[in-house]
Amino acid sequence: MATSKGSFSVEDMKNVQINIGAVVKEAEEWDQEMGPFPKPGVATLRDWDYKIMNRYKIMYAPADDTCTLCTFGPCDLTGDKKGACGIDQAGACGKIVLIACLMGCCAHAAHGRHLYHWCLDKFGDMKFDMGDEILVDSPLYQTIIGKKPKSLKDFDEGLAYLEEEVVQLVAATHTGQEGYFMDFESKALHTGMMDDLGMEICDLLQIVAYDMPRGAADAPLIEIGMGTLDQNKGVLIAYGHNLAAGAEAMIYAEKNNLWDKVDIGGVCCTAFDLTRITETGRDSIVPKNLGPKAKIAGAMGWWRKMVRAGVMDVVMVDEQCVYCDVLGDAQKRKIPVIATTDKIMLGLPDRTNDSVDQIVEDLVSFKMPGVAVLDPTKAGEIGIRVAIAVKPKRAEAKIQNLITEEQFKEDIKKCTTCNECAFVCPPHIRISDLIAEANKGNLEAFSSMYEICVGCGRCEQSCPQGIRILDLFEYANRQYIKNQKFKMRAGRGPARDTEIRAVGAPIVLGTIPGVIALVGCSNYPKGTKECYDIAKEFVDRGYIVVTSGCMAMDMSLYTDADGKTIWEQYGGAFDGRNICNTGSCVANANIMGAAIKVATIFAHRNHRANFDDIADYILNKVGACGIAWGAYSQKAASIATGCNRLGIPVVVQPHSVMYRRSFVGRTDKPEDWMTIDARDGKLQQVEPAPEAMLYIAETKEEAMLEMAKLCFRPSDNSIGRGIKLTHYCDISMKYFGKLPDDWHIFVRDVKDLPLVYKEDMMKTLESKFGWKIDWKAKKILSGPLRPADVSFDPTLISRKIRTKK
Amino acid sequence: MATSKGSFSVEDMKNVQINIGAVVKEAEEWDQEMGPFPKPGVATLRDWDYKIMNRYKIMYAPADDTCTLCTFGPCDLTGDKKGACGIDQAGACGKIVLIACLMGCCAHAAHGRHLYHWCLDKFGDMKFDMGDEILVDSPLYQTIIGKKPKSLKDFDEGLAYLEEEVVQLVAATHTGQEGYFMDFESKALHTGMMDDLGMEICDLLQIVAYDMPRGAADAPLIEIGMGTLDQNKGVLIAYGHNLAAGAEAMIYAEKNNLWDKVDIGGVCCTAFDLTRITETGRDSIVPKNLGPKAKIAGAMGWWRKMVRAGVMDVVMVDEQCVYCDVLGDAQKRKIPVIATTDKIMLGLPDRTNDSVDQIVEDLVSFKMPGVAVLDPTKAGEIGIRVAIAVKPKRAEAKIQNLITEEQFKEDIKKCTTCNECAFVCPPHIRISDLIAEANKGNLEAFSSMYEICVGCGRCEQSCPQGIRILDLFEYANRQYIKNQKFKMRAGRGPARDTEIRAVGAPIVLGTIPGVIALVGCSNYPKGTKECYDIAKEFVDRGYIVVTSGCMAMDMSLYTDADGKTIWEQYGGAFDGRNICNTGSCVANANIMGAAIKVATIFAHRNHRANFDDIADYILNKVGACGIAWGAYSQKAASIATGCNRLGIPVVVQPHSVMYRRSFVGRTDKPEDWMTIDARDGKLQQVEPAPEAMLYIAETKEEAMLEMAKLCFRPSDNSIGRGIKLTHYCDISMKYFGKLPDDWHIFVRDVKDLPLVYKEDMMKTLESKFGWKIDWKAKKILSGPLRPADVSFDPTLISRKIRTKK
Amino acid sequence: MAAEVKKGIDTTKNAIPFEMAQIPGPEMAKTYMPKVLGAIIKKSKRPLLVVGAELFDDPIMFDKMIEMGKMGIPIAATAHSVKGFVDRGYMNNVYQIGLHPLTNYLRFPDWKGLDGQGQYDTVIFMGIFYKFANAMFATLKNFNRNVKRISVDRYYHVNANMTFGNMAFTPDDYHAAVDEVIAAMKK
Amino acid sequence: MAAEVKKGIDTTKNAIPFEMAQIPGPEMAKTYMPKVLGAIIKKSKRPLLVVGAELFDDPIMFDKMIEMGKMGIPIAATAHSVKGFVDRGYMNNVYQIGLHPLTNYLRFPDWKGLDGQGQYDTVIFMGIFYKFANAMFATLKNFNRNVKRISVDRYYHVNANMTFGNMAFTPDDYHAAVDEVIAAMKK
Ligand code: SF4
Ligand code: SF4
Ligand code: SF4
Ligand code: SF4
Ligand code: SF4
Ligand code: SF4
Ligand code: SF4
Ligand code: SF4
Repeated sequence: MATSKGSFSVEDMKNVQINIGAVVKEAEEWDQEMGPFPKPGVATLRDWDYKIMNRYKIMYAPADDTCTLCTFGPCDLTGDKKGACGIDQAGACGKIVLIACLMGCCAHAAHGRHLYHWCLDKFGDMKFDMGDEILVDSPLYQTIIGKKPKSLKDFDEGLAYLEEEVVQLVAATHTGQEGYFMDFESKALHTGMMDDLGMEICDLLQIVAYDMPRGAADAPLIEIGMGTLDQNKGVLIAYGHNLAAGAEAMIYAEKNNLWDKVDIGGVCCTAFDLTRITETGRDSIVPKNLGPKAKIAGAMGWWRKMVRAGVMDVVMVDEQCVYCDVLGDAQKRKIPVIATTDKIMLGLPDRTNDSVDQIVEDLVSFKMPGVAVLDPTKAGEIGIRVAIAVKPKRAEAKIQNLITEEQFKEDIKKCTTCNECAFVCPPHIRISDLIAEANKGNLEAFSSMYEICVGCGRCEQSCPQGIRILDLFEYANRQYIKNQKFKMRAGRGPARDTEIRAVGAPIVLGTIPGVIALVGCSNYPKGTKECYDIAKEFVDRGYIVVTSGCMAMDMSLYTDADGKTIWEQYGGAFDGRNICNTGSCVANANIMGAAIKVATIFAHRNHRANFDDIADYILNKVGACGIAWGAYSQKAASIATGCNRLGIPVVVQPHSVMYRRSFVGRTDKPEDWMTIDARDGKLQQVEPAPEAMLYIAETKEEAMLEMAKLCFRPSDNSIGRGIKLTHYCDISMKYFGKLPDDWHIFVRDVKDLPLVYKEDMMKTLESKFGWKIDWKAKKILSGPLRPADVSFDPTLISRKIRTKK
Repeated sequence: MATSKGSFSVEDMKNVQINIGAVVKEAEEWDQEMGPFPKPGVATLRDWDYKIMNRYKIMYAPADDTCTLCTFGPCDLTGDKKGACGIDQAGACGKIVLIACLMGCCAHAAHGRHLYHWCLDKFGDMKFDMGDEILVDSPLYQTIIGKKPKSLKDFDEGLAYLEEEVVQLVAATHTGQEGYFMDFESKALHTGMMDDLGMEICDLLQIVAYDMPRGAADAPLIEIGMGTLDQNKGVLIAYGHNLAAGAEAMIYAEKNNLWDKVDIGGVCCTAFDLTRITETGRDSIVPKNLGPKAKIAGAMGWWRKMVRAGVMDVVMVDEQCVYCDVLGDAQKRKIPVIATTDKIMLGLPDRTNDSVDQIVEDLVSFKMPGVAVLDPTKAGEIGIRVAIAVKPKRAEAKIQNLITEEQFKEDIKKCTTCNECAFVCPPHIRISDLIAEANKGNLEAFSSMYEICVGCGRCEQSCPQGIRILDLFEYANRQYIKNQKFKMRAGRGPARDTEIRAVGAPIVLGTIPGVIALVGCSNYPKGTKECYDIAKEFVDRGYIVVTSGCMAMDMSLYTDADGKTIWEQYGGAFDGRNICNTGSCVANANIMGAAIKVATIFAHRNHRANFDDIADYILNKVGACGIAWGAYSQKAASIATGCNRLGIPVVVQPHSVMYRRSFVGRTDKPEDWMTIDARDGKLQQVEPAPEAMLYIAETKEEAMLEMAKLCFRPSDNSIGRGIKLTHYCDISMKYFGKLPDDWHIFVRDVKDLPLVYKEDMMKTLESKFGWKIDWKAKKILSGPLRPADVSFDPTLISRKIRTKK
Repeated sequence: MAAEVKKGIDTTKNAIPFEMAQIPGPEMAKTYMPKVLGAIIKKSKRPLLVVGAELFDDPIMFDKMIEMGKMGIPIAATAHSVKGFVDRGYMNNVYQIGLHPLTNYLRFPDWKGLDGQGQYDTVIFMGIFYKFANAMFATLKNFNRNVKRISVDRYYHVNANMTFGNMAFTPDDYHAAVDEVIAAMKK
Repeated sequence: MAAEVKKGIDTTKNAIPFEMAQIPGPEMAKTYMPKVLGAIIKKSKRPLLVVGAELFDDPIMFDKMIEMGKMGIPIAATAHSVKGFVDRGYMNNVYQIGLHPLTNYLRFPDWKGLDGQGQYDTVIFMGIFYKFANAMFATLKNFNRNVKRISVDRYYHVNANMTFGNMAFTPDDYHAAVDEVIAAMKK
């Protein structure tokens, strides 16, 4: 914004790039040539998208039959009628999908842009350095942009590119722009890729600026749970996704030696990022080993339960996944609210430029229920000071946080079993049954349903008797809440290059049966425990299990017979039979990054500006599968879509039908599974592996079976295929009581067969499927879709064919 | 993307700004200091927004009672219930409003970004020069950014800023972000301002690059109407908003002397911009006086009628306001389609890198119904060559474009008067009545309704008898279509500084009764003629009337008794009793720019980075009012919102309830109308002027009355107030048969009273309203809300108070 | 027809929004017989009859509205419909106001009404462009549920509390139904 | 209750989506009596019974489904519901498939069915998580209207063609209604 005074000509110095006040840039050292698609535009990768979509059919489940987006509306689109603008139901669904992905993508990108400004403000420009063990330090950035950032400031280019693309993409949703559903979806896939980029920028910025763990398998164990918040101190909750203000609060507490007076708990991803701060310390700005002093209060789904449990004295919200009624809920309980970013202002007065003393006074005296303070440092100081000062005031005010036994009994007597509440409960809890049990003196039903309840609060609003249902839950679980104290591993950040080197071959050949990523939010169909169950199933089976976000938190609330959480049961490496917490939601980028790194570090693929090539590699060779079992937000939709463009399939829970769109293959159509053999360009039908890109599972059992299946890849060698088939069949036997119906299509050779089932399977192949078997030689003579062939090099991209010279 | 090679330090040269390869920047010469708000962020102008919203109450008309945006949904929000995310109905509506505004804003911004790349590609960087008569050459840019662009390349900074803001704003719509309706609306207002900026950048870029008229009151008259397309030539239709490909087609036709073989017609805003090309000529790149060789086929509402009328041979779509079923409609009639931007791909194969010959061959032989060609030059050449070559092929193919008399009669016999069609017709045409008349041999009903029909096509889809209703319309209007040939003035661009100087005082004092802007789309409640009626009413009354977009086109289809269109009846200056066509939709920025220029040129306000000050000036002193009588798109919503943030009220048609949100004042609450007198800081209640910011009118009569009222401003002097009151009362008498009920609240003094009504009014003031009158002196002794006081200096911003030193 | 009138016109059929796609959510209007509506209007303490410009398309409705007006129900004449009253010389309790600002006032409990006597408890819509009336009903439905929303228009008004079924294509029945409403109000 | 069973359970009441806010648009399911549904299922040429994991919550339903299966209607067992059939030793015409891929197949006219004999003309949903079933019905409703959508679940399924009203809180009536469907199919 400074006006330029001098006059200076650089017309002839084409290769000089100068940023005022920035560090001088060195020539880039990179052994890779620039790939074909640096900074791809909206239609640049459309060919790749159509390859995905031609195989994985776009399937819509419209949530609305009408459209109300413009003044011609509402238009009835039922059964593919067209609206006034000429759009049909598929197009309208595609548009909503694109909008949802954009919302998700922008949530991360805007977070990244905020972090960018904030980190440069606070720390100045810094060398971008992920340490010696992570040399492929920004895999998505490099794959998409074609450049290597050298300092934090360089990320501006990626952000600006992303922002330009977003505006183009939002524009396409305007009435009278894009009209064809597959082009909406191609744009959604582009948005998903932009989201990948935005998330990576977020996480890399904060890892470097706050010196977070750089791929530490042994990241510290952190306290998690409502019971960890010391009620003898002032409790400050930092709620959201952007660590800036929460970190400042921690720094203030540390520098002023206030930890004996204040406890800081994080909710949602902010919790993760606060606990990741300064592994080794950058004392001058951020004190050493600060992170583990914060606690993880819990995931998004626990928010309203926390409020009802009365565990906090002040709440500082930043951005994303913050319930919109936070202010009302807090005000009722005299919990001051501090809004710290312009994304969530909640109608609060903007006090950024007022004095800290005055603001603290106004909040502590309850003169105002909350303030917006957009300066993180100021907000952090206010948060701590208010937490400490308001604690006694809240005690004086005798706020009735918790209902009494009498109130509980009164309330449960009022229930008329009208079941209005059941009609709105997402996990279909029969609340009147719980109440009936309670009326008999039995609180067990209320207890066992506590973790099933997603805390949406819709029941209370619909109850004609005004029964405080969430308070009933709290009452019945008071002891549990006090005891909710567990340990989980802090977010470790990306996979190290060495880890990738070790697991690359086993993954591609299939001897590590797969990489399972459990990510996302807290809208579970059947409660938090399923997170633990799913994770445990796969880690026990030797899969590489990675996780992030709310699902990582929720799986931490359970222990084995020895009282150990999953984090205490297993190591934290990126390896089989390990479980890595990569970090907050933006750290999901590290999971995609790991897939890219398999291609580039293990297989020596050039990833620079070469997105489709890498995605093609992953789709055909990297047996990875994501699951978002509590997927709630548009971020989840865009993350899944970003995974899909990169060739990674994702399984979601049944509520995810609200995303409208899924991608499922037709295994009955051989032509959909024709794959190029890069050795000679010949087409080869392959088994449907993976058979879907976005799969909606009805139950966790179905999800687990499908995940095992989605880890198959055409590149599996026989040992690998056998291992994968074993797990696929084992899971089916365990939960379905039978072998899956389609196991045979994954068999190319006797060697592919799982040992335990081998004999039976061979008989079945002959008797049921008509395969020819040489029983003496124990060989399959005919039957399989294709022969086992280790050097088969599957690809969907014709430029990958190795032409003979 | 060039990698930097050298090493060069400029750490110490803080004020140097260098762009590689760009022109060297001179020190800026600007007599204005940087204002308080350069590049305002999402919350920077929130105080101003709250001032607007505290006076003009946000009113929602929810189009849906439920929300389906995330996996917790659908949530029932009826009657302010909260969704699972805690949002209430007001918040949910605010979110939809913000999303709609973002769609609109991004449509323009993305268009601007495309033009930016395209113009720099085609023309290289150019001096940004609006000519000697427009020195305030980028009023919105300067007001918002605080800088003056010197060359086209400088606009990159504005675009990048806009793009960054957009991502922040989209992020706020994510579930779990902003929760409070007023903050959604503050963000929507910010989006509206971003839209203003984007539109201005679009128009300025193209004006300079294509040498369009720079505020020419005498811009040439252009042919408009379906009848102007010469059916003896190949007819190429350029449809959309982005002139790039259409302009290339024109250049190709000109350079190859093909005008005797081809006719180019534009639909929607592309039509305007094509006809604005090269006033004076930049022969080497764009031939001289090219614009008027193109014709304006018609506005958006005529599209489907054009298709049915069979007036085109090929259609080239670019972006925005393109019906999604264009490909299907065209294919049925063997009209090849060329998609030219990545915003609208329609599932067509991307042939950008194929040879022109091959593509032309494929289209002319109908081998493919359409192609995407994202290179405007290539697309332009293909468009022309296909138009010429396909004409005879289409004739050979004997496409039945028009139904026969027999078919007409057959169809009308099939009607069962089930009225399914009437249930879906936006302007509620009783189609079965028209058919009944036609069955009696009378086509008049079909003719008179032709201009009422908005061409949405919903009737045909719902007709159980499969009656081709739009074809019936075409049949009954065949002669009219042939004769639809009119003249309209080409878009003149911004108001000149000299014009502003001349009208500044009359506007602010009220002696020019107001500036009326008729803008936007073609979803009229009662047909195109109302555009003409409204424009004529105000231009006749001496208002400054400006117009743009579809409304400007539609008002051109009517003539007076002498056969003159409105453009032939009146001059094209920015002055009373004149009508300016400012240009396409993006040229709307020039209308807002004119308002800013009144503040800065006439009143010498510093506008640099001083948005709220300027908006405050306009709100209190510039009697301007917009009307979007056919408002259809999200762009219309964001343009209106942008006007509102700048203090300009807008009237919209009843279908606009789909926008959900409006701003209306409560004239019954004196506290809402307290205004600061900048002379001394005292608060003064003022008359509600303007009384609303976004007003929905039921009929054109109500709209006109309201527009006259919305031109009142506290700053009017007595002569001006008298003139405004005269028109307000006259319109009421003319269409309502009585004086309005609230005329008296605008009377401060006898001198304010309209001459014709003076005596009666004085009596009424005394008898009905109890004012004290000195009948001898003809003076009002008491009664008015406030005294007439020419030096009253109304403001809502306390920093404007002139403190005594 | 005569027989029908005796039994009363059945206004409870055809609960189909006149703009068919207007399906807002779980709460949708019930249809009622004319005499029920008449009785409810009669019983209300502060009713307001809100009429729009579609009356010009069926001018006999002006007379019926004037008949209601004469029974003491104030009339808000929206758009330019007041002209119809001026032309008929009935301006007794007729107020000229746009539907949009009127609805804005109606949603605030503290509004004093067109006559300064206080907020209304019941609004009766009639002769207003369907989509506009529907939307203004939606505003009241969601933001001021203390005002009862009645439609005596020829349409099924999904966002009202009480409405006729759709009668847009049976004008005679519709006129008879309105007469029944008026008759019931007189009882 | 006995008397009720004689007359037949009234399954046409309570046309309220089990997730109340699921109001998709102008086209919403009609409710039918059990015997009508039974007759329609019986008459259909290629019916497919699609059952989900909620059967585990009310295991008697497995037996009823097996009864239907024994009448020759093939059963698609979604999620892990096949376990219920395995445990009961009935696997005759039971196919294990996810509801999601199944619906994907159902929307393509060229699909050959689970038995390779061709696309189905009728699907009957039962025991599936409400929101999921509702959404898959929406897919078929909008993208393959040739498949008739029937629900014999305890919910009002708004996106079906034919459904019961909501019976989620009256399990005895519901069981009786399903028995009536089976009885009608046997006629
Ligand atoms: S965007 Fe299209 S489908 Fe939606 S309301 Fe507008 S015209 Fe109808
Ligand atoms: S708060 Fe819990 S019990 Fe209540 S509706 Fe939501 S999920 Fe069900
Ligand atoms: S809504 Fe209230 S009264 Fe009705 S069943 Fe639920 S808790 Fe009981
Ligand atoms: S996992 Fe989902 S709900 Fe949890 S914090 Fe991340 S985005 Fe929010
Ligand atoms: S965004 Fe909120 S209101 Fe909408 S569906 Fe999700 S939880 Fe419900
Ligand atoms: S095309 Fe014309 S007649 Fe048909 S529904 Fe639309 S506006 Fe009415
Ligand atoms: S829908 Fe068709 S048959 Fe019915 S009234 Fe309209 S034109 Fe006649
Ligand atoms: S005025 Fe409206 S419809 Fe017409 S071209 Fe512009 S944005 Fe499109």
